[in-house]
Amino acid sequence: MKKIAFASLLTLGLFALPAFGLEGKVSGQEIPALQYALDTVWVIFAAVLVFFMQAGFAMVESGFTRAKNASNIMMKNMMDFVIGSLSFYVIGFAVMFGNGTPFIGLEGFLPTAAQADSYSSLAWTSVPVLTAYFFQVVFAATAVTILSGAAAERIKFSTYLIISVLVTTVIYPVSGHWAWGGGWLSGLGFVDFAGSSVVHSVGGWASLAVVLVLGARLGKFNAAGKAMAIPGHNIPMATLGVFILWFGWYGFNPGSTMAATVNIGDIAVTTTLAGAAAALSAFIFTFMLYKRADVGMTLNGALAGLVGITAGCANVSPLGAIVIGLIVGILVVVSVLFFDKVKIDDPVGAISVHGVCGSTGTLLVGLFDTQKGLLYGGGIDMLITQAIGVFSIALWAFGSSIVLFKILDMVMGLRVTEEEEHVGLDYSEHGAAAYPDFNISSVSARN
Amino acid sequence: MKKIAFASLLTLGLFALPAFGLEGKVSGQEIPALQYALDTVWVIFAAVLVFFMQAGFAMVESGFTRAKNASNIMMKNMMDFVIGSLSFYVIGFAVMFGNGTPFIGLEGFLPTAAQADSYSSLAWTSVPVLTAYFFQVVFAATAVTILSGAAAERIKFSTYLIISVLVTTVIYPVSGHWAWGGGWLSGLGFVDFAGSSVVHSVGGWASLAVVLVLGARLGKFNAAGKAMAIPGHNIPMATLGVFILWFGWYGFNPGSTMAATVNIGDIAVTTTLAGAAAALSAFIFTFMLYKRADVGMTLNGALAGLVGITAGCANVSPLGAIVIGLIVGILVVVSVLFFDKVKIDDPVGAISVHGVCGSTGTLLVGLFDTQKGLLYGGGIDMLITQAIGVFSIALWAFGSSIVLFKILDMVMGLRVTEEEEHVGLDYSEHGAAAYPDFNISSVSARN
Amino acid sequence: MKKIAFASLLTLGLFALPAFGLEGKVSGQEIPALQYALDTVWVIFAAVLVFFMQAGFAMVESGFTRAKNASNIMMKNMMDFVIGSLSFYVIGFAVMFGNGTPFIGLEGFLPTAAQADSYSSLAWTSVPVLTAYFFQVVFAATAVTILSGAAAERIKFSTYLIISVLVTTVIYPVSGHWAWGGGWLSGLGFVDFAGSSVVHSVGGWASLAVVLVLGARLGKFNAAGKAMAIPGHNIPMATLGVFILWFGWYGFNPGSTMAATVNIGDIAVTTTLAGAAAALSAFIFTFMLYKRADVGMTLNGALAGLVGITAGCANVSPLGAIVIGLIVGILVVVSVLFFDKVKIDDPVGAISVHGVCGSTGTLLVGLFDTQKGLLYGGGIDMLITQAIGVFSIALWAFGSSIVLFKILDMVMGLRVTEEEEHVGLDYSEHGAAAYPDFNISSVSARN
Amino acid sequence: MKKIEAIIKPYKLEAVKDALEKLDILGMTVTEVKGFGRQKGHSELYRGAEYKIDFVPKIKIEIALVDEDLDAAVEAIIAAAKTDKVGDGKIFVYSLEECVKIRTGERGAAAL
Amino acid sequence: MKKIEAIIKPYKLEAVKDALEKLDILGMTVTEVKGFGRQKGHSELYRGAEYKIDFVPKIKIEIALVDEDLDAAVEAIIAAAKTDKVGDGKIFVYSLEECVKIRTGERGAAAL
Amino acid sequence: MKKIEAIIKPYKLEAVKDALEKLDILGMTVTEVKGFGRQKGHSELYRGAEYKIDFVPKIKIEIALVDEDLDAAVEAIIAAAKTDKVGDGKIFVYSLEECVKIRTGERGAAAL
Ligand SMILES: Nc1ncnc2c1ncn2[C@@H]1O[C@H](COP(=O)(O)OP(=O)(O)O)[C@@H](O)[C@H]1O
Ligand SMILES: Nc1ncnc2c1ncn2[C@@H]1O[C@H](COP(=O)(O)OP(=O)(O)O)[C@@H](O)[C@H]1O
Ligand SMILES: Nc1ncnc2c1ncn2[C@@H]1O[C@H](COP(=O)(O)OP(=O)(O)O)[C@@H](O)[C@H]1O
Repeated sequence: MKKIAFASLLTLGLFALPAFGLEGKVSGQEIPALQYALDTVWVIFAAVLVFFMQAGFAMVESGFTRAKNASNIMMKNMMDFVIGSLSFYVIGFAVMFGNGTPFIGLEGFLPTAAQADSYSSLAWTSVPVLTAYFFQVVFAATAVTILSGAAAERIKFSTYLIISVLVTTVIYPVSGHWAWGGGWLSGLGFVDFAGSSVVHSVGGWASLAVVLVLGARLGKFNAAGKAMAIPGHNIPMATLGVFILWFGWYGFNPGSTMAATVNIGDIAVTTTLAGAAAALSAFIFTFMLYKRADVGMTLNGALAGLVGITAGCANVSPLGAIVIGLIVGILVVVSVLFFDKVKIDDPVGAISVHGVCGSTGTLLVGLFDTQKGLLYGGGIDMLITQAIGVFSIALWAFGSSIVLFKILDMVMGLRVTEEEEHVGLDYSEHGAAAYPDFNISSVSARN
Repeated sequence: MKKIAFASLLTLGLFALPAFGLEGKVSGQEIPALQYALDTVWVIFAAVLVFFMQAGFAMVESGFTRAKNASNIMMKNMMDFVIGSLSFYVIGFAVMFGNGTPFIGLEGFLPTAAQADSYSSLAWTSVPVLTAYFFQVVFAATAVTILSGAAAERIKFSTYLIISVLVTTVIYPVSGHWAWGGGWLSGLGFVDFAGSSVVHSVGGWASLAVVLVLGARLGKFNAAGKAMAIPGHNIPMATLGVFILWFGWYGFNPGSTMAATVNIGDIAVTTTLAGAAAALSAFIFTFMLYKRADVGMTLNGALAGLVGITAGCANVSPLGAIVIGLIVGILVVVSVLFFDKVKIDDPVGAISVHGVCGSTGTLLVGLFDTQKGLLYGGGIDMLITQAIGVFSIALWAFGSSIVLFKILDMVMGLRVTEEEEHVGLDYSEHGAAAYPDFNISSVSARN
Repeated sequence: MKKIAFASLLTLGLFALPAFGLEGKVSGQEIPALQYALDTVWVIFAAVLVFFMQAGFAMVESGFTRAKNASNIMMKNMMDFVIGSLSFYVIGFAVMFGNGTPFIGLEGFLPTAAQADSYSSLAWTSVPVLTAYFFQVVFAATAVTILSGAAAERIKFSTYLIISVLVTTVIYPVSGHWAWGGGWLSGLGFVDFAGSSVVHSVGGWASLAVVLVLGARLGKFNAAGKAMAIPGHNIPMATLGVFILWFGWYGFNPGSTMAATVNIGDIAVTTTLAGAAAALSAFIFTFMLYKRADVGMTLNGALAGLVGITAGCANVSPLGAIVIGLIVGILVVVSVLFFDKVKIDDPVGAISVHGVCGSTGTLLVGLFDTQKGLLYGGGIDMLITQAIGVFSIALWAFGSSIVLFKILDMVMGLRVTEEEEHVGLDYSEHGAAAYPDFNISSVSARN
Repeated sequence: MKKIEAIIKPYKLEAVKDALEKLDILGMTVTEVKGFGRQKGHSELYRGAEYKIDFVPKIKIEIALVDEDLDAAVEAIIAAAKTDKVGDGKIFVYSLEECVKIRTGERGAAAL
Repeated sequence: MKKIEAIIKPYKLEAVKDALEKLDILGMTVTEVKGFGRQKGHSELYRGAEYKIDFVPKIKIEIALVDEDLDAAVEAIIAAAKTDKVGDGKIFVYSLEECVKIRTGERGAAAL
Repeated sequence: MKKIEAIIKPYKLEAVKDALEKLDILGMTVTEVKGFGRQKGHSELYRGAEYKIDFVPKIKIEIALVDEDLDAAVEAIIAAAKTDKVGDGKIFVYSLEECVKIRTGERGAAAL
């Protein structure tokens, strides 16, 4: 525990000054140094919260699927961070933020403090290069971990690890470069403050690709093609996961200032209100449909609201946030029902929450931006820019994913065998049950 | 990720200065701006921790009740935050902190940055209006979520949602206005630094009201009127909940400075020591009574200590905190046994922990305040003021609650049917089991 | 909520100045005050994260052991913090950081703000005394809670409580004094930045002692002496625990600056990369051995990496961190298999993770320190110093523990009866099952 | 000797056990089972998809007893378990050829 | 009256239940059991230590029926549960002396 | 053919299974049950309130076998399951009318 202060070294100098009769003189360097220190503290706080979202995703995905696959999903969420943090360090960060073409970053692999000049797209933030990497890597991990839920209960573990590499080195960083890394989209004025599109929709549309290549779980659709419910094995765990994700979102959104700015509290508020409004509208909407307070849909609603506000959290008013939330809360329910209808099996609703609501939320900034949004008299321009961004990112994420995953499927196989799926991935991939002391039931009964 | 700095805009100005030959001159604005930024970062950090307490309450309450109601309780904790954050935004924040009479706030509904003047009771903190709302809304959510545990396993979900609205717009903010919003209690010098009374006892005494209107769970008292144990279904989950709550308390108490002040570490220490001392005294006391290390009582003890120190955390010494903890740790056990005796069925001990120990902790500040406390030679005055505050808040919380809940009971019904209670609220309210893959047992057996 | 600002009081003074025509004059005190405030905020943030590691340890240890002991382990982790925080307050902090001899601290019991002079070993950090205590107490709690896992499923609860007192007043603080409290090791230039040895290896080697005194769990070794698997009852819970620990490590390592310094982001990055690399190497190594993606070993790998980088997190490069991670990730697997082989029953791998990898990680700083490490041309000196530190700390921790625990065993008994072990500690020590609504199985079956 | 197998509603276990204790029948074995019968399961909802749950939780009580106790035991079970609602359950009676008490090796009625 | 006890693979329960419903057999009791037989368990791995799992999850279906229905029911179960792989299970038939419907007190075939 | 139903202490399952395997009895079905008998449950404590737990976890082993194997099997179970403490359990023997192997359709002793 040795202290290598940056602000304090300067203030020590300051303390020394009085001895030279210079009391009260400030060298003009202390304040920026302090501001940088504060920015760094803030960004690390935020990044650490976002890191914890890995646990949240793991809980939600595991809770919403069956007991026989519970360890497997936890392990996928652990390993995609493990692999993602390494491959984003070696390659992804440079592809996303490094100087290069408008389409891809080409320098700054294996970032170190000395390389600050390789990332001119990050010059606007005062935090050191590795702090920026730390904040960014947890976002990359979010993007990849979204796929884990969509592919749950049937994807081969080894192939999933390769997918983690692909998402964090190619799929996510390339469109990320367009919007945040100084690429062609940032030039257009595209607004995606904290990543409804750049992070969430990329994860969501890549999820659609993985689900299409994988196909539905055994038993998800009956002979008549009707969607069967495959209830999640631990709803309290899934709910805890949503609380953890919501908690982490206070790093995701306010932290995307990457500086201790005046508006971080405002962003926390838009984030809160949109999440709440969406949970509420999803709740009411399903209640009207089914006369039941559906837990799963309400939880998806909350996440949809948080995803939906992520793009505009710094640009919309609290009331705008509420309206955005109300919209995506209903949308996510419609979307989940739609994908069930068209026989696309997404066990946790990842495509709906992150893809559909991520893209929609980004679009809605074009309406609700208090400066340039259509509803605030800003005209249609911003909406068009948002649409361009949303569609190009979605196209890239889905297109590159489906090509890469198809190739993976041919080369090493994407899906476990029927037998393995039947037994459950905990045994077939990891050789151990998640809950060996409990009697796991194959017969549901209710009073 | 665009930066709208408040301190940094100024420091950029500063950087520009040298060009004009003014090196080293400080405009006199940077330091307050930095201080505000730091205060805001601190308050957001604290608020985010307090937000996470929602998850903690959900775990404790769910873990301490039966598997057949596990999803329902998680969902109540999710929805009371969802509803509470919206209704506190629209109404509650103004009622609590808005300018008005000594009894109620009357302006500042739908807070925005522009309305700072409507909340003169918050003028002492440097953080922006919405940051203040963010910090306060998580406190309001705490107050309401306390009821969820007391009412567990038998309250109608729809009615609970209405209760969430009532608590966050009327019950909590009115007495909150008295003490923290510039009302009559703040004038008296009543000390409740972080809300033992304002937050916890309000939740606790409203819990007593809801329990009285609801009645006991089926099977809680046998024919002879003796209290039967209804064991919680997941003690590790409840324990995790207590860890999460304790974690969150480091936002609750130190964060109530609403500024990065010199004493935040001291507050963290009094909080720690009181929680620990109370867990220890509850543990030893039940061990002496029963020769068993009762997990539930010890956990309640820890929470009682945290609740008990909340009022005085910034005003008592570390040793004072330990003594307060030791007292409330025993008190909470006595109180739980007392409510069982008088046939008031509080499944998780909410009335004892938050009501009894919240009120007691606030009173004890009158003894242990290092400036004005009786034991520190400050005379009896403070104790009297504390008593006035404690009783008026308790009276309001219990009185307004029992009236409102009685009306609700008559209008829409507060309790589920016997059949629904029997089946469990997960199925009857939400149509799905919490743990469908597990065999839930109706027969307890032990080697 | 009354504000006792330290920086702000000064800035209020500043605001007043213009009235006297002194606009822009800075008294030379505001900046250090702000820096202290920022340091304090940072340290509290970090300490709170480390506190949460208690929950992480509880989850990992409970998840990796059987359902019949689940409450007991949660309760041990709760109570060791409860007891540890009190006894470290009364005694341990003074023994570790108080002025005294090179071997032990002798002043500063019951720390208060007034006693700052008693801890000259902490003069380098600007944070107030009680803030320093708060940061340090969560480290002490980490050291003791490590034993809980090693001793799981067979240790007497009452004796464990005494052990918590011994670890936090004697075993941990004494060697802590040597390295961090101004003792003989700090003089040598021994580097253990955040405590691979001072915290983790002390916990690990004390764990070895407790396991040797306790003996193996019934059924762990068969008649032929072969190690039997005793599968953990809740692998998702254990994985959540690892996520929580990893999350907390961002307080443990970067927070050990005890100031908001320039390198906190760099430390977060070395921490991340080492944890990831070790999880990956443990994963690959076990996969090569068994053709299975072993969840438990991979989780141990992640923890091993985090433990291993703790000593050098501020002194090695990102690539150095990756290499350290890769090494300890393999080492932890070998070590777990080794202890099984030699019939030392450590249910969660505590000795391997914290003892073996903690000591090794500290040694490796002598190779990878970018200033003085052997591989960076710094010669052999640092490696020798590290070896001296590692071995003297391990010797003290193991030696003092085995003596004290042997005495405890003779005086009050360390182990429960066979009957109690059979029934499970939840019933025999606490009189209640962890999961009373679930059918706990005694027969494992798999499709 | 006979074996009674009674399928009852779970919350009736306590009452049935007490009724049998009154007859001095002090041994029984209980299994948690799932029943399919006239009392139908339910259609439920999960994330917008309906699913049918066909089974109902039941308790199976097995009692070995001497022939003389049979009728009284059956009557006692009926009296205690009856709610007059569908799903009250069934009592099945089998002939029991032999019974051995493991602890003592005793056989027949003495082993019960 | 007879009692059939069929031990089957868990995922065959649905098919067997449907087959029996087609025969108008509308009552049965299901228990989750663990089987030991020709279909062996597995060796598994936990933290580097191997452990043997000897048992296989099975479903036990119990059906009380009149003698006339016996053969059809047995055939139906065989047809529905058969996969031709080891572990398909067994059907056991016992004589059932008496049956009582708790709700009505009816006895014998009327109680089924 | 006979069916043996043995109620034993859970931790004796391994020993009983091994003992039966030695007799070349290679099929059995195991159920986790809860017993009520001379071995009483316990009074426990939860948050200061006492509660009585009447039942004790037991394992039920069912074995279908040919008449000749009966005595040896019973003896083997007794030997393996006996602890001389209350709660060791019971062995019940029933007549088994028919046995069918689902996989092959074989009946009788051949199906065991
Ligand atoms: N023929 C049968 N064979 C085995 N078990 C049966 C049979 N009929 C009913 N049962 C069991 O009895 C329970 C109650 O039967 P049900 O038809 O629902 O109601 P009731 O007993 O009132 O007619 C069922 O859930 C099932 O477990
Ligand atoms: N003799 C027996 N007594 C009781 N149950 C048996 C017996 N033999 C087999 N079983 C049950 O039938 C199941 C299937 O038997 P198994 O020998 O695995 O396959 P198969 O029926 O194809 O020969 C076993 O898991 C066990 O539950
Ligand atoms: N009459 C009975 N009918 C059915 N099961 C019985 C009967 N008597 C005992 N059992 C079962 O046998 C188990 C052991 O019996 P118990 O009376 O406790 O001990 P012991 O076998 O030593 O006399 C009980 O838990 C119960 O499951």
